[in-house]
Amino acid sequence: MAKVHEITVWARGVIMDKEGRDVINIFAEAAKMEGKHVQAFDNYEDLPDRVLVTVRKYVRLSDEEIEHKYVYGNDQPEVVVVIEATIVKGIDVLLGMKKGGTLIINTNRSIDSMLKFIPNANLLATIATVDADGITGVRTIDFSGSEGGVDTSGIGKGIAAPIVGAMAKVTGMIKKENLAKVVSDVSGMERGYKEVKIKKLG
Amino acid sequence: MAKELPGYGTINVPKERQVPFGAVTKAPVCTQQLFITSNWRVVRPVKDDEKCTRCLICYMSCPDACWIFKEEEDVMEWVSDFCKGCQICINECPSDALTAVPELDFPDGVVRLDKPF
Amino acid sequence: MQAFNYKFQQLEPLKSFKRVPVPEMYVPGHRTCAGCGPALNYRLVAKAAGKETIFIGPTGCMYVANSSYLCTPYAVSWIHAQITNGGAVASGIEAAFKVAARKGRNTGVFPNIIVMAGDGGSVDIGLQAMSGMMYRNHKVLFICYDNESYANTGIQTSPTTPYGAKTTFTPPGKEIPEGKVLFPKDPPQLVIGGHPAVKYVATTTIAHPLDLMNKVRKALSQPGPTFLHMLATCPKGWLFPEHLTKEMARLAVETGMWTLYEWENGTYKYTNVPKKYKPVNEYMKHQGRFAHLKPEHIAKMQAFVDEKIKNVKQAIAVAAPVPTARQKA
Amino acid sequence: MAKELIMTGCRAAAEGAKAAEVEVICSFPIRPYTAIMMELAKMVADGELNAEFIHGEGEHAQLSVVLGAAASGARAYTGSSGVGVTYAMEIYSPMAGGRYPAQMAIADRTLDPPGDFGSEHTDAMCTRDQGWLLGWADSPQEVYDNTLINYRVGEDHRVMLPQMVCQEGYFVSHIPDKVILGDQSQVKKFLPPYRPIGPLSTTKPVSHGPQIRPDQGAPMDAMRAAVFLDVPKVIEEATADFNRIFGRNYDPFVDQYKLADAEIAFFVMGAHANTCRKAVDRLRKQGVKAGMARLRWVRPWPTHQLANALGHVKAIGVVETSTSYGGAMRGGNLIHELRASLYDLDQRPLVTSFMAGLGGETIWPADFDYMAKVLTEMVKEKKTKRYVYWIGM
Repeated sequence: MAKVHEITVWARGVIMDKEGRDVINIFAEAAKMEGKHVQAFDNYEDLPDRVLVTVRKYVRLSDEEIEHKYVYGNDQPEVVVVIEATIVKGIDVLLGMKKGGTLIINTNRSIDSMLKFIPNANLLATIATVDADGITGVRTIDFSGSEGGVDTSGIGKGIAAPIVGAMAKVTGMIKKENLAKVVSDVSGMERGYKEVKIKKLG
Repeated sequence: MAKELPGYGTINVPKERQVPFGAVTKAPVCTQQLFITSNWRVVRPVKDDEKCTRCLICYMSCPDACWIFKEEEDVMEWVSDFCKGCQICINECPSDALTAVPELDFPDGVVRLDKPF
Repeated sequence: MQAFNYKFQQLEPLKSFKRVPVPEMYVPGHRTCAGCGPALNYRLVAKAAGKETIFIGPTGCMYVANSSYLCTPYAVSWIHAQITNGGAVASGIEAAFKVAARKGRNTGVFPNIIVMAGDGGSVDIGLQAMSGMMYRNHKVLFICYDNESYANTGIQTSPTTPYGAKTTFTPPGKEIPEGKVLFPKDPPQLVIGGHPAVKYVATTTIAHPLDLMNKVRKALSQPGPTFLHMLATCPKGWLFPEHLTKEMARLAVETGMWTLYEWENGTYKYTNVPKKYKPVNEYMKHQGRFAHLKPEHIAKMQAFVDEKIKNVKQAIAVAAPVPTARQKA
Repeated sequence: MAKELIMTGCRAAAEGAKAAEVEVICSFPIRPYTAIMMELAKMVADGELNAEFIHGEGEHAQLSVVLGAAASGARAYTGSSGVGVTYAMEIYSPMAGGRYPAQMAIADRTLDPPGDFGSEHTDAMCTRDQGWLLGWADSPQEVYDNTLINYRVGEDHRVMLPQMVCQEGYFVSHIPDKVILGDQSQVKKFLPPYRPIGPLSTTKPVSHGPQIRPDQGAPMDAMRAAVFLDVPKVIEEATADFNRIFGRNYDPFVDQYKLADAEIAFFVMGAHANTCRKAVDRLRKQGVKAGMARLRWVRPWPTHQLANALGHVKAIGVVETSTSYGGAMRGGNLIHELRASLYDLDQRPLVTSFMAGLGGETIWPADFDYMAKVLTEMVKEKKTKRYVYWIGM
């Protein structure tokens, strides 16, 4: 079996639920264009989401068909994306990660100040920050796409755009050009790609 | 009978997975300690005791009962473990005694959990 | 039925915040939204009712979000009911306590039996059970915490969802630009109109905590069924920032979207009637669920509210009530 | 003093409920069970029974009311028929899963469409997998007896499950027969007061039925299933006590009639057993070694007891009085479970089924003769030719 790359995205219920879902959908959509087998879905236990509760969204990428596609959680994420930075203070977002993983946080704070909140940062090979709120300042709040409904408000108009840009740069898993075909806010995505701050650890 | 028929075996639910009889549980007292929600918070309300008039509006406005009036000390006490950071109290405070401060400005004060709810 | 003197409770009105009972009967530690209106509602109701209380919780946010994973925030006894049958389960509980009292098995005070149902569990799928309970004269307080949608399932329209609101079952589109085209049911009028056993009905909101708690205490001091309709604003479903939860309830009253009244033995008593109502848009503009509406839709809403307010003006508007305790039997 | 009277099954059920001193009763009218509630209403009105008599606004409410009552420590009683039974469908699982041991009396009635007052087991059979105790009586006497036995079994702390005490509409519910009512001292000796576990109370506050996570669902199901491993023992104890105290002679699970040396056997449930016994007698006179097994409990299903009682028989005809459209045998429900119960025997009896007594139709003596003919042929040819025969069609 080909390796399955697991990416877990952490967001906050309702106020960033849509942005979190956009991130996984954009990323998976772009990876599909590159011939990957992909999956993007919400953690079912986190639904129904409540305002400010932490919610998880998942992406899986593989060169072959994904064997465990009906397992509804990423047990061993190799990339973790935190859309609301405070989450790292209250939850072990690296749970299940093997040594050498990647963490991307949406914040304008310094990488070192964030590391103080991550007691198990030794698992990380790379940590990166992107100030998505500073770049676009837009958060789409909409519940139409939650619980598997039809998302009526477009994809990647808000902070999801710079975040996926940063993800492309940091992980190298997908091409920026393909992202540009998916996101609404292309320039936001480009800025995320350009402005992401990366630090290699250990 | 010619031979013994199969039985039903036994069903042994491991202790840690057992569900209470009839899904009946004891009611909590004062707080539900199994459900700490401090990690929901992005900002926390910070109080200025000079401005606070002990009007109790914050106490009457919190869905999570996170403001307690300590009568002996004549002070409002904030309950860190359960405050979700909704900021209703800040919006309702008539004397501007409360300010929203990012949780990341504080080194601690959040109960760190393995898994979300 | 045999004449029997049940030890029904008499709860005195609360005069100020300082007199509010300190113990929390709806304790912190639950999975409701940050800034949840119904959670605040629940807390105030439980506080007002006190420890001699049993709650019946039909399915809805206040079941699922509150009682997640085998732990609950109810410091008093609580039982889950289906979304369909809050009134009926409560009837059975009340009957059981009556028999227990008659047979001398239970000699303490008669518990407050309160159904905390959402709008769906009250006046949609739960209407039959609620109406049956009231008709049969059970000593039960039925509370409809109205967040104007089926919120737990992801915000679908309910019979109390206002005209023009966007929900996942009433999405605005080219053909149906206003989203929801129907006007809502009026829960207290449903109760008042057809339930002679009910002698006390009132409306309130979470932005009026003393009013709310005193209406609860007054309702619980009645010997028969009572109904309270409470506006419990919902930041998730209505798409407004969570710190405005109480603000929205206040604005609802200031614009006439919601009216505060008591109905006691056939007499209406309106309170908190604004000298001059604000335009409904003052309320609607904060809420994403109305963001798609065009001026003509808002005008339609204004006309609906104006019509409603007319009734208020015809009735006597009086100063805020100090609820009277019922004479002890 | 025990007394012998002539009464219908409905009256017998009401007498059973009265003897059990039920405390909360919830009614809703639907024929034919309605008479049970009419009897109880009068008992309450006359002050013979100190109970709350609640007029439910439907069967769904009836079940909900008794759920709430049982959760609060009252012995509760309700009942229904036909589409009323299915209207209440939502509440069966919460009642069993919440371990509320209330009782529901059923006088069977055919499901719609169109309206048909006749008896058919399909109504209560629809609920058989919801976790209730479920069984049929064959006479008003057994209705009375089962009412008491079911409360005793259901309220046993090893069980704590709701019970469905079924009788056929009209055949049992409306045709009077001899019933010996127990003396209240006998009842007291047999049936202790209901002792709820963790009831709703203001002194010891509890939460009933909080939400669980998906990973807590499987243990919940397993624990509900595990209860049924203990139920048979409790039924045996209760039946033995009942027989001793009331002077009856019930087999706990399978009423066996001339089975010991039988070559062919009828497998029946409910009042048709009375006609069937006479048919067996007549067939015996004609030299046919016939016998009968009557099922007293559908839940728990007495797998081993049936294998023991029927293992030696050469051919069995299941008299089905319920439908399972499109089911494995394209007939009724009972044959599936009976065949499964016999599957592990070295020498399996041949088993077919007869769709009879549907929609309230009488099963005539001649129908049993026809069934016996089919079964005898099966024995002769040593094979089951058909899974199902629709009597008269």
